[in-house]
Amino acid sequence: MSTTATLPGGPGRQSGQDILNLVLTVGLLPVLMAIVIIGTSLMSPYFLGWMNVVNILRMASFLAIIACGQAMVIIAGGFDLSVGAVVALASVVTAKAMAAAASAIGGPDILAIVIGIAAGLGSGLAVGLFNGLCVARLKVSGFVVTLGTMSATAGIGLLLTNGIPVYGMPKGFVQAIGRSQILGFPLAIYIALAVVLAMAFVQRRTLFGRYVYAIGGNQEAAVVSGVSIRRHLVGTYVLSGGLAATVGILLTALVGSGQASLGGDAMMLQSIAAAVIGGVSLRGGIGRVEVVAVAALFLTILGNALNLLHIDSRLQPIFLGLIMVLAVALDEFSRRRMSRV
Amino acid sequence: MEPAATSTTPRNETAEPLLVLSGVTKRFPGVLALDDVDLDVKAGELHVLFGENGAGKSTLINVISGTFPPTSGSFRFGGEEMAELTPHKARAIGISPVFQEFSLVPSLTVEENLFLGRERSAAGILDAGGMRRRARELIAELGFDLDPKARVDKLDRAHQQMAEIAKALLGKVRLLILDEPTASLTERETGRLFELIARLKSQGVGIIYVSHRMREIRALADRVTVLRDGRHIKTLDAATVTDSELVELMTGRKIDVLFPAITHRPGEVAIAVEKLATADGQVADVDFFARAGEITGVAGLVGCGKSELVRAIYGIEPIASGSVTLRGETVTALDPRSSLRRGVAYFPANRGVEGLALSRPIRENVSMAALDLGRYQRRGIIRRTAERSLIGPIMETLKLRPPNIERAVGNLSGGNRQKVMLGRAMARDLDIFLFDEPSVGIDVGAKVEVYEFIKRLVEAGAAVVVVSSELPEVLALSNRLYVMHHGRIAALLEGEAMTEQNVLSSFFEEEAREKAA
Amino acid sequence: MSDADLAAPAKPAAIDARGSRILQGTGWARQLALPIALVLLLAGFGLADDRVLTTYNLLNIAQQTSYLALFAMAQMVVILTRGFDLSLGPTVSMVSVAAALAMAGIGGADANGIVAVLAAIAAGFALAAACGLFNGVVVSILGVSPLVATLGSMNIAIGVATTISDGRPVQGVPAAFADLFYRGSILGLPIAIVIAILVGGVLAFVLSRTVFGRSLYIIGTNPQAAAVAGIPVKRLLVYAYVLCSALAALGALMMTARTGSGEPNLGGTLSLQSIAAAVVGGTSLAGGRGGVGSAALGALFITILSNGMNLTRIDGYVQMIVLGAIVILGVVLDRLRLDGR
Amino acid sequence: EDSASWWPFPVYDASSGTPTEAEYTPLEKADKAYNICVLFPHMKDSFWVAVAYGIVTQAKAENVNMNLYEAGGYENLPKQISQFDDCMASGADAIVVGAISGAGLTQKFAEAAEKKIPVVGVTNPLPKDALPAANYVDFVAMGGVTAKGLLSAIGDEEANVVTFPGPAGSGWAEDFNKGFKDTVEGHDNVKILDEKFGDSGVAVQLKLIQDALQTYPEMNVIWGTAPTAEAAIGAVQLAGRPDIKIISSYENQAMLDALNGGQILAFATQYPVAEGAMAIDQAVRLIEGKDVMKLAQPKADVIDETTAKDLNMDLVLAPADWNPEYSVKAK
Ligand SMILES: Nc1ncnc2c1ncn2[C@@H]1O[C@H](COP(=O)(O)OP(=O)(O)OP(=O)(O)O)[C@@H](O)[C@H]1O
Ligand SMILES: Nc1ncnc2c1ncn2[C@@H]1O[C@H](COP(=O)(O)OP(=O)(O)OP(=O)(O)O)[C@@H](O)[C@H]1O
Ligand SMILES: [Mg+2]
Ligand SMILES: [Mg+2]
Repeated sequence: MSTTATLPGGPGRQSGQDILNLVLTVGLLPVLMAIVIIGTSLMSPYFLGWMNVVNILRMASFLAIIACGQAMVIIAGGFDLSVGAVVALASVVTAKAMAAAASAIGGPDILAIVIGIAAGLGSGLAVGLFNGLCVARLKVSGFVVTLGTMSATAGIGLLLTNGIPVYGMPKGFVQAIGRSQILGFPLAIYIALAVVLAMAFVQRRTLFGRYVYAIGGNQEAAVVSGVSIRRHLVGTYVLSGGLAATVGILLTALVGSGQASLGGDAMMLQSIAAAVIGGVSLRGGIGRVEVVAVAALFLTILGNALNLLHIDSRLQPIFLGLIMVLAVALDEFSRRRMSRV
Repeated sequence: MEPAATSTTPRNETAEPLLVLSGVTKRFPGVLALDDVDLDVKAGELHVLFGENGAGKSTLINVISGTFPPTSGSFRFGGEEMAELTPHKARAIGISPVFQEFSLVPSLTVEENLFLGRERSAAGILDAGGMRRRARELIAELGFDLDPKARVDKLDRAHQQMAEIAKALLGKVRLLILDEPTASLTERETGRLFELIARLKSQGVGIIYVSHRMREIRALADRVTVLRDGRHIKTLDAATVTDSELVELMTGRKIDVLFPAITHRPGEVAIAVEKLATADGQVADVDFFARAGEITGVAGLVGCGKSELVRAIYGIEPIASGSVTLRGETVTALDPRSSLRRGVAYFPANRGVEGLALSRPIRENVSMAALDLGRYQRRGIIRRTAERSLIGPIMETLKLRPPNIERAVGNLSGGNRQKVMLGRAMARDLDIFLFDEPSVGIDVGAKVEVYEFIKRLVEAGAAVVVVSSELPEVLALSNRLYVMHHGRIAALLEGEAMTEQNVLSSFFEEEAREKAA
Repeated sequence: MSDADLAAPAKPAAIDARGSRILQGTGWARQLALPIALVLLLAGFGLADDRVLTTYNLLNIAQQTSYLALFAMAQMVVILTRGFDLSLGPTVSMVSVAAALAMAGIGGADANGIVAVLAAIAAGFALAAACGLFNGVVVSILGVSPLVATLGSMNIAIGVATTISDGRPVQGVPAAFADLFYRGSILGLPIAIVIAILVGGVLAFVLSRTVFGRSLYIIGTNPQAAAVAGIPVKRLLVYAYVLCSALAALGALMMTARTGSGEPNLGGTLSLQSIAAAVVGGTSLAGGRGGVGSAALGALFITILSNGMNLTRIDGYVQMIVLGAIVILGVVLDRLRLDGR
Repeated sequence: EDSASWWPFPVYDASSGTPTEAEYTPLEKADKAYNICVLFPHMKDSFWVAVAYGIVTQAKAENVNMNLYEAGGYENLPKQISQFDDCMASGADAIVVGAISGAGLTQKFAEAAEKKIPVVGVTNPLPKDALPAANYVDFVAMGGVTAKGLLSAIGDEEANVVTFPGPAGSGWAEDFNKGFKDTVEGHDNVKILDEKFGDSGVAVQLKLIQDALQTYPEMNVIWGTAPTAEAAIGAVQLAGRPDIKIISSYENQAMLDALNGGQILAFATQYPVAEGAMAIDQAVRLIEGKDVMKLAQPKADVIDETTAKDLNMDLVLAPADWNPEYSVKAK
């Protein structure tokens, strides 16, 4: 197989081929990201400052965690529009439960903290379970189900708080989870790393990961091969709900109060964007979480760079939109070139 | 075969047959796909299911392999009553189906597909190494030219078929079910498969085999069961039954000759291809021509680029270099739309993927490629009455069954789907026809009708190109036959020289020449 | 033929066959289920509050529905081709602002009526066409998934809308404009309803009776087959996105007349709402299934639901929960009915 | 829940165009149990809960029926318009509206006028003479008040400000920002480094602030919405920059707590509870054809540590244990 017929052979072709092959394996994303990083650091001295790097990584962590869950759902052929609302619900539930526990039991903070986190995670898992059961049992499209739960979950979050921030969490929670650092990096980054590594392992090495690919790739084939569809579909939504709730808890610790305004549509759209830019196919069956995490980082860096480059905040969405489309179009283009070679 | 050997020692003759179906009925909304079918398969026997498209063969197989339960009736396997069978359970007890619609996940690799649903794992964690070794072993054992690490969607249909067969043979097998396994295999792989079948039979594996190819049935079958309209018509001993008897039972009418006698009257050169190379490298340096009034055949092994050749002529395969001349006019920038305007039609091998919009009515599928004509529309507005009165008769001449052009194509059997494709060619005035595997997956009756259709086209002066993996078919139909090998023309056979022997030897000569070079 | 198309797994024939059988066999049931649900819903609200079923309120519902129905129809056109348009909402904002600016530019409230109206229409449709063209080209020619493409243009449109308006409502809409697009009435029917019915009628004709419409269904059902059959898939996809944006622009003009000013936030949540309306009405996100009726019914359903809840005085947050639950219930019922046969 | 102690409430009477000092005292009771429909942009923060508290309390005091609808956010103008229609359809005697966009509702106002349904504007500014009665503080003036607070707090010190006005395109964010900028103009020691528009959720604001901390190391004043200030408290602490002063352009519970904890310099208030209460009274007066103050403007104040003690908290925030009620039934 070669393109000798099309291209005159000669020196340079081989290296071109090598670059092309490299791009095929790592994708275009890192290349684009390098361009953005180098460009921005030349124009802004603060961009590569320690604090800024930490900031970027922290923000990217939140997005990456949610996008991992979203990616698993999309790979299985679904869609989770409710993640933004789950972030908000988990934040509110965590704060309320923790505050209530703290004032009820007094005693050591740790107990209240554990109760709060468990409640927050539980709320996310519950929404995920509901999504999953609707999709798997009733065979309704994930898009519509999660559109419904998105509205309902946001409603519950607001109903619980009337939109008023929830205070009264033990100081220890904010200090330990939100503000603590290990080797100079905030906890969120480690959690995100752990999540991405764990999910990468799940995708490659576990039955669950394998079945998620199979279900998204060809559900009929999975059925006749004896894969239990329901259980694994439910699993992806529960996972996505749980990860979104994790982010809700981390954000709550960071801002120091439970807020029904955390998350929202923006978070949901961004998580889907990260997944898709990270090469997850909306038709299911294809995608790797580690690339999705890189895409999350890319999106975060992009936003940060626009701010640091003093781009008018009203013009920023225009740049963001153009670059996003460009990134995916280039990727698509190179992939097509590739399949010719 | 290691697994088979451990599972079955030939059972003693008096024991109950391996599989016994009694009174199995399956009803789909609006369709009675199986109607009170009785059937038995003995260990070590190859039992052919024979019947027209839509007779219920695949449905029967699906019931046996646990895909869905029968509406009523029961079946026993290995002496046990099978109730609430799931695909998983079926495989676990040794029922291994090879489906017509492949059960492969396109985005996974061959190896991952082989083990799908039966992964080796501990505590949910996969034993990747073990599975890889076993996959390699199995593929080597089967003698397939298959890369276990290749992604299934990157394989052609033939290799997908091999993966599907390998998947069925992975576990312990007591009953192997093959639904048209050779529909997209060429001679060589088919030969391998037959050797394998013989081996399995000798180990006492029962085999259910579905095929529309008489030659295979002759070569393999111990017994043949004929199904018609979901009913069991008769079970016969293969040794004593004749082809025409079988065909008559199947169709309810007599069919004497499969291939019609075609009078070729070669006229002007309709397609001339010079030094053609496709962008994907599948076709390189091909010179080729086809004349009006004759059938030009293209034969070749799997992946030799014969499909790509006609696809490039039609304009759906990017061309890297070379030229295509249609009726003396050299055309640049080929695309389906302009090809149709120049009178060129293409019939894809994979009708489901490239041919038909399954949920749309037959009428729309037939007129689909002709909507730019004034007959069907005026200023972009479709003339519905005209459309109906034009399409109706076309499908009538093609003997569409049932003759209702408002039904969705997805409801049709394979043969009738192919008729819809043929109808598309009659919906506009065309005179160059490119057929890619025109008879794949359709029953004998429908095949005869397709051949008759091709005959009519040629005798009316059209230029027809037939690309096929089924050697008897291209040999019988063609006036001239190109043999392709690795993207190049290996031989051009005409007249007396067009024999199976010559085709095969030109493959091997080419192979030898390449080895030497 | 793009590689992405080829890689897409073909739907197993059995599923498609079944889907189509349902379409055929239960055509009338599909048509009637939602209307019956609508009547029941309306009757229920009518029992709860006697103002629901007054002529005044019914007209009110009809008028509110007309806007959402227009947007749902716009969305449906691209959903038919397996796409969707997340930029629809921001396009509405952008058109609203641009039209108002155009009118303000030529004299504001005192401008000559006809000139002002023409200016608004020209500015609005020009921008919308540009946006649709962008979406269409990026989706069909560059091969970017509709989600990312329109997520990108969504950001761009938001940026444009806030930048050209300076973030403030643009005032000075002449009375002639408001008369034409909002205040007028024909045969006692408010103009919005008349426009929606007219557009719906024309669109229904286009979809069912023209080569363009027929081709959209075929492309949505099997894009590869469409290409092989010589249908100019890429060109028609571009047209579909332009048509979607143009319909959105018409809705935007009507809404601008309704608000009496150009509003940079007018489209806010319309993207998701219009998708929800189309899908709840029975348009399939898998492409090739749906029509004007489904979009209009979906819009009517959502409007009646929120009107009824407002008139029966259901709390805002509870409304969100109920809306979510009903959306899910709607598709579940749809599903059960399909399975029940 | 007794509103008696709130009155008389000092306001500017701007009915004639030029604000003059005045006092607002509501009616004792309405003649009849009217139906009043209330529309809010949203109820997602304690600010609007405070307005709702004023509305509910006064509706009970004057014994009228009240139903409150919220549109779910500033991006939902079409929804608010539909709710306005629904209010008219449900036979309301008067409508009180916290407008998502004053300009965007002018058509509706005209329709209500045609139908003789009185409409009262509350809290959010409206085009001049759009309605027969309204009460709100000019947001430009509110922005100005906070700027004055800052100026007096810093004296001659240098102030390098980044403003975080809120969502672009909301109108109010732009107005707040304008008021602030106009007032500090001409003071050489105050420099505005940048304006960062963005959704007024804590998470979004946090990200903007963190980016700004990197972009502008010289920044020592953060001025923005209440969620901005909330996010800033943590961000500033994380960045180790306790010298940065934080000012909020409006009030909520968190701002009060933060002020008491010394974490922010100041916040502005427009007495939202009083606004809600006045709106109900204005509506009743319009229905009954009584004398009404056409435009009442509460005296916006900037609250810092020193003034916090004297503040009548009843008029700024709803009691912590108060749960919003969406409807009031007359007895
Ligand atoms: N899942 C299904 N739902 C509804 N009807 C079905 C389904 N599967 C098959 N049928 C119908 O049942 C009948 C028998 O189909 P089946 O696939 O068993 O035929 P077949 O003998 O395998 O034909 P072929 O030779 O074309 O493969 C046909 O009329 C078909 O349309
Ligand atoms: N040994 C192989 N392993 C994997 N893929 C192969 C192999 N040989 C060919 N292919 C793939 O097969 C495709 C071409 O096969 P295709 O079936 O279209 O050719 P063909 O000449 O029409 O053969 P046929 O019509 O007999 O199936 C190419 O995509 C090529 O990459
Ligand atoms: Mg079959
Ligand atoms: Mg082929």
